[in-house]
Amino acid sequence: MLETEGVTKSFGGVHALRGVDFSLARGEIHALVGENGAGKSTLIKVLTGVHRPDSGAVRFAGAEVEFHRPAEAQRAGISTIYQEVNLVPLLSVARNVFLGREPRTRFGLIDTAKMNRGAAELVGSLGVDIDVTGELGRLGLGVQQMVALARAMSVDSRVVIMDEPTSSLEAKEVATLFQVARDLAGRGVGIVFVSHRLDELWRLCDRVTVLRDGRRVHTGPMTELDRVTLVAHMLGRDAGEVARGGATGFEGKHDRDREPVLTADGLEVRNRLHGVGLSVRPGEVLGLGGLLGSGRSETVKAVYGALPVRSGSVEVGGRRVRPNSVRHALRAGIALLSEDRKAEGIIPGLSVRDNIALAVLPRLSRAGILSERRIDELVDTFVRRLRIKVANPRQPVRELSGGNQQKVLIARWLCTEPTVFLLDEPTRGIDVGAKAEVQALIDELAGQGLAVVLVSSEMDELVEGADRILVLHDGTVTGELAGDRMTGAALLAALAGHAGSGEEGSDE
Amino acid sequence: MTTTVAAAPAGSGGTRARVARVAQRQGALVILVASVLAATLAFDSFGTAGNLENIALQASFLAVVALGMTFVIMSGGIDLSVGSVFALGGVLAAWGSRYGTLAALLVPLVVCGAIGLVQGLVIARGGLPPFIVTLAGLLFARGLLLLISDEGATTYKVPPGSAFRELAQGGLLGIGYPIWIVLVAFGIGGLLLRRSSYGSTVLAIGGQEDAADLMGLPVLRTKVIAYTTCGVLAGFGGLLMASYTSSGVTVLGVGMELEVISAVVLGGTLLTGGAGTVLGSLVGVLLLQVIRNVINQVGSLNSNWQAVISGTILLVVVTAQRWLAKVEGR
Amino acid sequence: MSERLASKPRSREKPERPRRRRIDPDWIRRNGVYVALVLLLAINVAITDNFVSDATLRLQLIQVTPVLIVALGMALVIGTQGIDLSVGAVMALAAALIPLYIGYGTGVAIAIAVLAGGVSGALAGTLVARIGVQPIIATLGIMVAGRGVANLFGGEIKSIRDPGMVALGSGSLLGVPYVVVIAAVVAAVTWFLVRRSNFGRQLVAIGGNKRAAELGGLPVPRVLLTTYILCGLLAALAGVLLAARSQASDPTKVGLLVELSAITAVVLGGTPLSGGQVRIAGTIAGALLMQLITATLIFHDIPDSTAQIAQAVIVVAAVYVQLGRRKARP
Amino acid sequence: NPGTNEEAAPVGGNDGGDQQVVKESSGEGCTLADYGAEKIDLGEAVVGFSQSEPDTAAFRAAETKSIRQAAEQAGVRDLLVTNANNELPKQIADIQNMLSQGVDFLIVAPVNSDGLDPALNAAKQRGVPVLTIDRKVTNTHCADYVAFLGSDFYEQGRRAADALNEVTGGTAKVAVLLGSSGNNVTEDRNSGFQDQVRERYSDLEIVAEQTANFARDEGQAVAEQLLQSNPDIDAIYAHNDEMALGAVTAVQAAGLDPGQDVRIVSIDGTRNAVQAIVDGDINAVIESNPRFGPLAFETAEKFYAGEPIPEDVIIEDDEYNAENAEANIGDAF
Ligand SMILES: Nc1ncnc2c1ncn2[C@@H]1O[C@H](COP(=O)(O)OP(=O)(O)OP(=O)(O)O)[C@@H](O)[C@H]1O
Ligand SMILES: Nc1ncnc2c1ncn2[C@@H]1O[C@H](COP(=O)(O)OP(=O)(O)OP(=O)(O)O)[C@@H](O)[C@H]1O
Ligand SMILES: [Mg+2]
Ligand SMILES: [Mg+2]
Repeated sequence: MLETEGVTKSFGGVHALRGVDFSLARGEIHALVGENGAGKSTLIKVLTGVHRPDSGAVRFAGAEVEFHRPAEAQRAGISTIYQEVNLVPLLSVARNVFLGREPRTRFGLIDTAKMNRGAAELVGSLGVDIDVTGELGRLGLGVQQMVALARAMSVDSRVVIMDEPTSSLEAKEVATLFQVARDLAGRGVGIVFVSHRLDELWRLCDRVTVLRDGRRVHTGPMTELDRVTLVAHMLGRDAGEVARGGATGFEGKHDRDREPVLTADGLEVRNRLHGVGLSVRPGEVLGLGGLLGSGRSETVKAVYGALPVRSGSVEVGGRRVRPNSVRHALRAGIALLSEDRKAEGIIPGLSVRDNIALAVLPRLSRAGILSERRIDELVDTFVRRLRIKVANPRQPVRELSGGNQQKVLIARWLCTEPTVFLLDEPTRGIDVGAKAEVQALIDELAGQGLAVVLVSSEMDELVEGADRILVLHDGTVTGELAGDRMTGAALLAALAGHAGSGEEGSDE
Repeated sequence: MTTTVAAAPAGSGGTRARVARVAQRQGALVILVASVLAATLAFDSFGTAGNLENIALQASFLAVVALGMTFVIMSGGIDLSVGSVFALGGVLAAWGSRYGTLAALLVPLVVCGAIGLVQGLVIARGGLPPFIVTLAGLLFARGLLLLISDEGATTYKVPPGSAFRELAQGGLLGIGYPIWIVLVAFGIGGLLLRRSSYGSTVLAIGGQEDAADLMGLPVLRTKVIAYTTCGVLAGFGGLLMASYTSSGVTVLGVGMELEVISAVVLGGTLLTGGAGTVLGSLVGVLLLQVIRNVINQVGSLNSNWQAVISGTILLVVVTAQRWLAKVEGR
Repeated sequence: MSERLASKPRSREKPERPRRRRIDPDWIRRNGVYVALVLLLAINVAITDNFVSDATLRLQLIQVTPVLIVALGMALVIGTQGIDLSVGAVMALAAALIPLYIGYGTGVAIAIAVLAGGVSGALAGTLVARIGVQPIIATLGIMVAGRGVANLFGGEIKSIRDPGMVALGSGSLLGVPYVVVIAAVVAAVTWFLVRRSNFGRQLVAIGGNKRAAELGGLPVPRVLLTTYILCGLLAALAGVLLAARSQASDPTKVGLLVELSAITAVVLGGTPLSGGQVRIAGTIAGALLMQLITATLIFHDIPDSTAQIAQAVIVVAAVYVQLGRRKARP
Repeated sequence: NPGTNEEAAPVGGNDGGDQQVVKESSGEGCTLADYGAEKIDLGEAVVGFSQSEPDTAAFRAAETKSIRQAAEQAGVRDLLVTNANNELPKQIADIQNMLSQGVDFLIVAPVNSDGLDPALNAAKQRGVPVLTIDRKVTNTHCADYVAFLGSDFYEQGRRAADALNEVTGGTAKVAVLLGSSGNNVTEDRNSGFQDQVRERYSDLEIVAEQTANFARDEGQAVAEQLLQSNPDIDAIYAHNDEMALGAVTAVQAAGLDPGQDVRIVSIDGTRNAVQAIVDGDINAVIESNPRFGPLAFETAEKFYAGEPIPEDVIIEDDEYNAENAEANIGDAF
């Protein structure tokens, strides 16, 4: 139904796509996978008129098409959820859902009541309970992704393209999303699905196309591939070589008998956190579990001083850290990798190099003058260590693929040589290879005595990576799992137990 | 099926957030009401019907221009040409009035609209920064004005008895037409912003232009319309002024763009776009006008002190506004 | 020049195939302002009498200094995604202070005048960085109040006869006028700040993504404050140089509309108003381009109306050359 | 047609030996009865003065000061002063504000000749007589305003041409520094000059006309450019003193001797410019007399006494040149 033939696209010197053939059938769910920077998002943007291919053709419903703008693709019946959530933060949720096709009254005016009702229904049917008249920007990324999904569902499309829709979603929401996708496919809608959470692919997709370095290297039914072969295709290595890796890159548990290096107590954030406390020992990985909006991101932000707290204390190494000051937190050795890469992480116009060195500039300068040589050395080290894929460290970071941007940010924080590293969704949008690398890195860092707080929506990551898991609900700590009790099932139960609001657990 | 998303501490948070938002957006209104009350108590001649109508009438010219500017700013742009276009509109109206009222109305609207259209096309299609394009527009409109008035030497007069004079000098129910016009225009503007897809698109573009584009909204068209409307409204403001003063004064509108922008921003519109209200801009214009009036009430104040005081008041108002927003927001 | 085209850094991993030898649009984009400058120079050499002389060149350099110095400060502010409308008023204030304190010696008077600019910049910086007022409105208030203060201090126009000031304005060092030397030093220092200093890197980062910079532990308020103070200091310096050159200070007229010229120079030079980048060499070329446009129009005795229209068209054309091919999409 | 009605106004005020001479007055007389205003006693009255431009310009400062002093002299109850900062809408608002504050008599220095209609109408409705000074409005005499007191800018332009002819010996290449575009002072001073040159002085060749917005630094910058592109310029006519003073610096910067190599003539009569004549940098200045205060209150008193007031009361403008500058510098403002 939607096809490309020999599509090539390059940006300056970067060949993002090289002669890619791709085809999507009616009613199929087609996975598109590949490493970071393999060209998935670029292919999607070519399909939907954001970019024009340098050469090659796009065919839709049998006819060759040339979309000049995303609007044209949409009008033709292709609806897309782009990778970086692309909604308007200052507008209400309802407006975001219906932008451009709002319900009208008899007088041609927008029927606000109907729009709000419609949005509430749609969002509600996805299991999200929010005030649809509130500003979208105030919601967490996960909720925003659900809103984007609601928007994509609200139109009758023949093709729905989802670029990493699950990256910020919790198991529950992922299940909802899958349900929606299957319903759509059942009605004959073709779906393109991109994800770095490979397990999801077998649960959902019919076929898969693997991209590597802008080339299509494999297309075939999902069931014919096992995980190892898929990864081997993605990385371009031998299956045998890949096979030894586990589900995650985590190896084992850490030494945890030392005194806590970070202790937070009674953190209060109006309407968000109610007396949250936690402590982490050097070398320990503390997991934070919880449902969407349960306050995990707030907790780490509050510890970092980036979210004003009304009361509560944070101590590092027995010393109280001045509250509500990022600079003091940093100086005390705390670092935070934020979940929202685009809004709170990268500085798009700056080079990769300057983005990495950002937090340690004063250290790399004497009398206010930067030592370019020392910056280069530092940057080179981390580019190699984290295997960041850049043409040149002076390339603007905005040109990197999502996963590589994430690595740049991790490098930024490692430069500060933290004693406590708060990681909010550190593997969000990172490919398998990189994900395993990041996970291994977390292990390694913990092994070197770093205290890590890990927020993740991926159950596996928490269970395998953490030494201990705190469960949050509605801004309070409602449980702790450690040792033998730390299994996927136990975690699920802990989450569900508090979320079911009186009902019999969940039907998962 | 159960709703398993941990809802944000909804209810209270939602309404609280909304209260905060209203306070922030309507901070200017709070300050306007306060200053009107204070001025009424302090000066006998302030609260008189005559004086208040004066304020409203004086504000109406600026308000018309501010309406167009509001949409442009909300779309994330800016229009520096409004002052010159305002003056040009006035001169064209006075010139046209000699050929009848219809000409007095149409000529300025068409020409000023065309200037806005060209600016909009260059900005939207060419992707040039609005600041520079409309700065050039400022020069262009002023140059055009000088060209049609012999380097400013000729001032066209609206012929005595022309119906065109009635437009700004007449009134209904004892209230000048310009005030009515402003009320209607802002009513329409408000509806357009809140209840039309054009308005949503403007806000979406201002909020996140690339997202608006990816959502398939007509970004180019909407921008072009915003600048064209702004040109038309600036020209219309000038036309009203020409009717009010019965002449096409060539020296008008210098620095007006900054006054209009500050009114719009005072009214709570974000200069970066994406948020704001039409009513806020009206409040902003009134606030500026009241400040000016109050300064005059003080009487024989040296003109330099007037500047110092009005600048200071502006700073105090925006500081107070920020403060309100912070207090309510936390 | 095409040599430079070819020698762009290649990626180490995969040497690119040599591209077709067409002018790279990206190259034009980066160097549009220089192209325009060279073009206009060439046109003048061809058609303007008495143009090719070192006296003419020197005159342009002298005349561009005030705008250039202001533009350099403005470039820094724009780099933080801000804007400073108060520069003209600050120039006037500095110029007004000179005659008042010249009795204490040239150096003292200059120091006080320049410091006053720093104070004004500190006020702007505080409003923007600590209170969170939108830069355009904060500096607009200061612009209005600042000119009032300048008038209060300065009173009527005063002539400056102090030999030190006169020498500063008309003397030269090895044939290069002092004012040009000073502008060159300021430009070099600013360039160094932007390219090589911790402060410059932080400034650009804040302009690129303020929230990310905050979370990165950058001293955002301090950097912003410093930036506005620098801009104020430079504007004041420009005011002092202008006063020295005209041997007078006229608080009503000095620096009128200089903010617009400075912003135009900065944008022509390729610094986007959306912040996150500062181009010093481009700013210099932008200021020179503006100066040359004005000079060309005077050389050919173009009447004001036509001159303004021509200026509008040239500015848009120059920015178009600069940005033309770039699609407005990220 | 000017039915001259020579009238020597008495010397007024204690404004430093300030002379006040009416050069001529013309037009039908307008009496209190014609105007239809109520008779009041100036001593009991609140008088409003709407100034057009900031008081930092020497001319405006002298004008405002003169009005203030004369008001004190006349012993009015109160004098309200507003300043329109050169904005017509602000002046309209200013006047309306003063009316609502209950002024009985208005002196207006109009921002512009046209466009004050709403303000004048409001004054008429309240029966408040209006006297305009230094710039005439195009409205109806004796209906919209009582009289105009001021200089004849066109005549100033003609006299500037005469002076330039005198100081250059009749042959010169002249550059003109124009005031701001769209300003009728610019217009009149330009056309008066042009007409006189065309009619009388065929050897004065105008080689360039550029605006310098009445500002000193712009006068300097423009003159520098003109001297560069037109090295044979040997005379400059500036529409005000400030631009002339800027031109002096420009001429010096070009390595020439102002007043000698390049003759300079301007209009205004500020102290700085007259001093420049004394110093030999400027050759002649046509005065534009700002001392309207005594004449204005004189006129008001006469008006309320029932005497007819002529439409135009043209104030005498002096001329400063090499012969008299040193002696008369005390009169400059
Ligand atoms: N606008 C652009 N300018 C320059 N290079 C770009 C641009 N967009 C993408 N690229 C480059 O194209 C390549 C493919 O990027 P793309 O975003 O398609 O990767 P992806 O497969 O979606 O990766 P991820 O899984 O990390 O999202 C990358 O090397 C990226 O740096
Ligand atoms: N239902 C909601 N209503 C309003 N704001 C919400 C809601 N849910 C989340 N938020 C906002 O979203 C941001 C992140 O939410 P929070 O920290 O609670 O989520 P989380 O547990 O980290 O989960 P995730 O980040 O995956 O959404 C916070 O700024 C919070 O204010
Ligand atoms: Mg991608
Ligand atoms: Mg989160």
